[in-house]
Amino acid sequence: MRERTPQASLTAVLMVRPARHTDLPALERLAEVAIPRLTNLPAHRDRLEERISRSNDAFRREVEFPGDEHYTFVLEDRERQTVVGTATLRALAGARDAYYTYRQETLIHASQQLNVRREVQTLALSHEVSDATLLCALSLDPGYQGTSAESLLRRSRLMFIAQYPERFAEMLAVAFPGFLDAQGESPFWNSVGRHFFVRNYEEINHIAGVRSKSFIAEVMPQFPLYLPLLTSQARAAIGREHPQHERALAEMLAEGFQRSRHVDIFDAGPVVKGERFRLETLRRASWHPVRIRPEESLPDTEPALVANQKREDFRCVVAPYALSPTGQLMLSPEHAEVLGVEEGRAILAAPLDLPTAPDKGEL
Amino acid sequence: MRERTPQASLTAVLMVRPARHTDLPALERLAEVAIPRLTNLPAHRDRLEERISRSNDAFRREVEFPGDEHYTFVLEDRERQTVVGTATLRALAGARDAYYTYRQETLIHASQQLNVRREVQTLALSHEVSDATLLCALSLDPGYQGTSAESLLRRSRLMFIAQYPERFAEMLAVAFPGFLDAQGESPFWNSVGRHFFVRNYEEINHIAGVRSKSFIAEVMPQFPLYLPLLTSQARAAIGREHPQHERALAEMLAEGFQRSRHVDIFDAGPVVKGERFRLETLRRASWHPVRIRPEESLPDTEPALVANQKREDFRCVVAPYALSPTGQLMLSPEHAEVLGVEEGRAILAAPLDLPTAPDKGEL
Amino acid sequence: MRIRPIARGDLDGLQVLARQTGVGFTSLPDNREFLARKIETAAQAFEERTPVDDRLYFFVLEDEEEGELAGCCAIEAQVGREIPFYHYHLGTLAHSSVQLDLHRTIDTLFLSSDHTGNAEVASLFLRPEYRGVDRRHQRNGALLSKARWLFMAEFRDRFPDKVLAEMRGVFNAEGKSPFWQCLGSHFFPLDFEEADRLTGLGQKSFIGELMPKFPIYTPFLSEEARACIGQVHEQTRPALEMLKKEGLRWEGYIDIFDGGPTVEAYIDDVRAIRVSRRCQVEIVEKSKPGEERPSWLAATTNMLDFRAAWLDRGPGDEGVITLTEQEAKRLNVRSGDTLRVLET
Amino acid sequence: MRIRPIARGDLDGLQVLARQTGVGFTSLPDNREFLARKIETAAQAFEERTPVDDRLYFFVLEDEEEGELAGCCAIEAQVGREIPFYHYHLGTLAHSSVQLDLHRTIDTLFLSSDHTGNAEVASLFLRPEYRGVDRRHQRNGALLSKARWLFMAEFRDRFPDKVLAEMRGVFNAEGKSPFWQCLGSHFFPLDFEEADRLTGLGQKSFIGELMPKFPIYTPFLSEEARACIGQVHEQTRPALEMLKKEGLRWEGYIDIFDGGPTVEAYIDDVRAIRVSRRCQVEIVEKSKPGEERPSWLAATTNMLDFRAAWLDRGPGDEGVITLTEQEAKRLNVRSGDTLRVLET
Repeated sequence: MRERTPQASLTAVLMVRPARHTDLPALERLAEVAIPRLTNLPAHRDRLEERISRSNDAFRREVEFPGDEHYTFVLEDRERQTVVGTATLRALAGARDAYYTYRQETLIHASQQLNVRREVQTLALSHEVSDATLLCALSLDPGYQGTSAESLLRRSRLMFIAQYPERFAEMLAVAFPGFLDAQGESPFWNSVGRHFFVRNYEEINHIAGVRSKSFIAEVMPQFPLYLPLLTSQARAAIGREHPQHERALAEMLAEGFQRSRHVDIFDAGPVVKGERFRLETLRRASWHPVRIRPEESLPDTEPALVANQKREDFRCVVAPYALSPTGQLMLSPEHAEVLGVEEGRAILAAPLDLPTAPDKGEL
Repeated sequence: MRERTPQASLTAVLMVRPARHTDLPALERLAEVAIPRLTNLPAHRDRLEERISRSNDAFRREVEFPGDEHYTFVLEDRERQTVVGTATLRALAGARDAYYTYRQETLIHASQQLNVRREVQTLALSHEVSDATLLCALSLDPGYQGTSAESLLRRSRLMFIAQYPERFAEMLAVAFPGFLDAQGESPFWNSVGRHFFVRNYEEINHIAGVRSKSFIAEVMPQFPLYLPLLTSQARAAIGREHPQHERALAEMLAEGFQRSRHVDIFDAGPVVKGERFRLETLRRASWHPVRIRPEESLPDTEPALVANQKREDFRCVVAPYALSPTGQLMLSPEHAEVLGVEEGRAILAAPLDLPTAPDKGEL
Repeated sequence: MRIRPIARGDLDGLQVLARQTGVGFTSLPDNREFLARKIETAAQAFEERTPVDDRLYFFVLEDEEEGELAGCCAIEAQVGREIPFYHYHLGTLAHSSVQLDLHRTIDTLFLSSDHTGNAEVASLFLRPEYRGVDRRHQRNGALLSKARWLFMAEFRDRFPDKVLAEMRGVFNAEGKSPFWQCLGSHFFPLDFEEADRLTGLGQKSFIGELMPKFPIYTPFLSEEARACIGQVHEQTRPALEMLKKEGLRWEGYIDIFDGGPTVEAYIDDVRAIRVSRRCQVEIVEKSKPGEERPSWLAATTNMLDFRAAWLDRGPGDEGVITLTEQEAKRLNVRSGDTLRVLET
Repeated sequence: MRIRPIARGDLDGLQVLARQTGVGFTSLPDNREFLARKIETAAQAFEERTPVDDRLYFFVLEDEEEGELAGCCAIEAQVGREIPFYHYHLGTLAHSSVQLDLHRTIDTLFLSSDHTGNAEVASLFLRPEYRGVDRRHQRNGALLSKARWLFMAEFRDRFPDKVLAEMRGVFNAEGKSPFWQCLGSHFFPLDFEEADRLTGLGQKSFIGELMPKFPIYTPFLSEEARACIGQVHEQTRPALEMLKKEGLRWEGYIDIFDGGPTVEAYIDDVRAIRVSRRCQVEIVEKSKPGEERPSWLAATTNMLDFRAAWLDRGPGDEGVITLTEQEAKRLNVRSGDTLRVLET
């Protein structure tokens, strides 16, 4: 299981907030350290600058239903005064351009003559995931990986969704980077996309990041692909996450996401989906009035994700889930300051620990 | 709204129970009066006899997960000592043969050159609904249509599912007969299937009923059909129920079913789907100990579906939802007798009236 | 040696052939009942008692001296009328994107029944005893192959616009079809031989039932399988060459199972049909010696009594061909009869 | 009247042609810059300065007496190399079920780029002034059409195996294409004329982007639209007949927009290419009078200096053709030069 450094996590050192223009250098660095490189977080200054502007606009805009808003968050280490992580919420995965995936399908070939029935697997281009809210573009400094900082960064987005449900779809989706071999090659791309695009995975991923993935999808061949004709390496990569993202996937499954029939069109990485009402963070998040107490007087409790009730000044931290008998959440003065809340204001809290759920397979 | 004859409905005259071999003549008659004729209830003695045997076997068999069981129920008018309705539950729509539907899909045709993006609708053969439990083959004597007898017959199946959840899928589906014109012709079949099979709707429906629908589906052309190329009459029929089934569809939507992307391959009738936990009958059904009281002493209350806790001797009736202060359900001696329950035994009850829900469109 | 329609008395002789054909010649199983049915079908075709679309004209090569059958060949008047007829068509799809500076084509196999209604030349078999070096001068193989063109030329109105011939595909050193291994084996729950056997018997509804129906992008096939597309078995090369000389061409259609080519032509374009002509028979006691290796093919013009054989000379300028008594007997013609001849 | 390669000085003349072509002749828009580029491309092709695959050989029909251009025609060496080339292929799918006693075929339109790499004869236009009854004896239309075969015969190695020609499809009394109305209009957000215009300009990536990519079962098309499949516009019938006589055939490929047929042939099978032959020029002061209506086509054998014109006589048995001074001047040949001739 996950290692955790409770000292770090329960103090008010780490905080998630909306990205700002001054975060640009940090985002560039994070785009570069992502393993593997993320299509939706290209290490390209102009694109990142656009991303921040677009995010500012999303946080600022009055929104009644999900549209083409992209909300980009950063994780700030206040002690080191550095941004050490970022993650994005796309209100609708395919608001402007369709969001394409390969959908795993089963055809039945039945022969009356031979009295047999065979199932034949195919991959068909699909844009069904377009209608979901997408959690994407997460990159975290290696030093923080595997700590509660990672959960904070990943799930603070759910805390935001919990507060602004009208801004997001009922269905949430996360696309995990797909399996790459030791040489950083995608066996799936090498057996599929490469035939059509004569470019290696890195190149196409770069083009997709800087331009758009959907316009590539739109020139992809339109007939379903027969799985038995792919290389065994490619077949094995379908729905398989990048080794570096195993833990992240496990956390999202524990959260209540389920594997879907959809995989990434480039590397066949898994797309997990979850209806909001099925997700632990959203189910278990509840509002509490704040009570500020000296840190040393707080009881020793389980940690929680705690978020303030603000949009442009959204903050989310990990703090002890210290409830008073009357249901107030007791925060240290430092946590209260970071969250920008005063005594008596409502804050949203959800347990940091998730029940361990088995990987239930396909949705 | 529905007319109801409370005298009839709240007395113990009408009862749903498993079909028996002696019901064969009644089933034949019901198959013949169904409007329109139902593919899955062919007026064919041998098929109906098989159906009863199969159902007996399903009720009798010990089952741990849904398989190829078909449970056939009948509605008996005890006063007239006649079977006046029937309905079936297929534990898995596609257990033996795949259950095919046309799935409505949207393709995106985007042109960079012209800077346009068009959505193109298609219908693609699908067997996804195979995994759902299917509520089907409902036929009711015209004299009882529109009374609570209809709700009793239709929803007693949900009461059965509530008791034996392990025998059924999480997802339930109902396929409603599709739109036919005044001449009894299916505009959808005439524009689609007829091109391929050179048979009219009635003929193919008969063949499908007596043989199997899936083997016809398996020889249907495999490429998706472009909606713009169908006649406007055929397009208008997609997802449209037969006029005689409007009320039934409305009831199932109120129950919590939702329209899906799937339609029937012959007549494009709508397939509605609902996860069990979303359905009113299942959500609101609860167990109560029985208390037998003289009919005249029962309070005047809302009607309920009441089912006993038996499998082969399953019974479901409409009775007053008369709860004692301690949560016992008060039944008249006659109701208790029909249900075959004694004082103190548990019975399952759910309100007969459903909240009126708007047609929310596609799932 | 002469070609004639198979006759109802040929059952024993046909069974001898069927026993010798062996693997890969699936239309002639060693099954007496099946063969008897085949003979009856063919006999009725030559008697013109069956509809013109349904006919199978089945010929035998007869060693009239030994009184035995040396080989066979057939023409199916119209394929795909009774039983679906499938090919893969090797087509090309453009794959281009201005923005990606991409401009290519992708080869794609499309399931097709485009040849429904074409004529087919098929079932050519020559017993090994009749094809050795010492038999080369008899040109028996060419006789079997080409006699069909004379038949089609003479009875042109019984045939459609196009004719095709299916050629056996490539097999590797282990006797396996790489094309089948890469494609068909994933979809058919039987081995190649069994699939081929059923097809030969005309029991092929399983193909339509189990074939992948969406197009196959050839880059997904193994290199070895791609190399089989439209290529023939080594032993089939001479037969292919003979057909190509007549003008049959590969237009991208291949066998579903082994990827072998189907060659085709408009019947009126087939060289032998185009250049064959009629002439009058004159029987002489002794004709002047012709070439050693016969280069003229002659056939009668009566369907029931169709005969074809090699001659070592052609007609003179006046359109008269002289035959010896023996030759006339072989062809069953008399002076004044008409023959259709072809210089090869 | 003679055919020659377009030259850099022809811009004004070409623009006159472009102005007259009108609707439906989209490859020659009245756009001076476009035309200048076209001339330059063609000039470089004839100079053999561009790769053999990329060449557009663009010819003009010159009234050398009036000094003006009367028409034009072109050969594209290989289509689909720079810009994707799409057709629908009318294929057949078997649809059968033993149990349902069903045995039929369904016609289906498959999107295809099968002709990628073929040569195309195109862009034939003759000014109205040159095609009236009083001009019939000049056979200008036939000259434009057939001169290309002589060019291809002479420079055979610059061309691939096959050649095609796209024929305009059927339009109804209102000038609308029923095929487009039934199919294309649902997928393209522009009208037929605009779609056709963009295609003519080579700006056709929108076709691949917006076309229905799954096959179209033709029974879903209206009867009127189905009736257009592979049929030509009334005015195109003579052109189609001329190509058919040369052996071009419709093999099931149709235009995406109007359903008109694409006819095609193996270049070596084209009658004019097969039967054309070379002969020697002998210039005489006065040749003996030939037929009134010229039936011999003659062309020079030098690419840059290619000329083609009608002659009223053919070569003699010795393979020598006599030309008058005027004829020799028209063809720009001297005694002893070689001409390729074709009897039509």
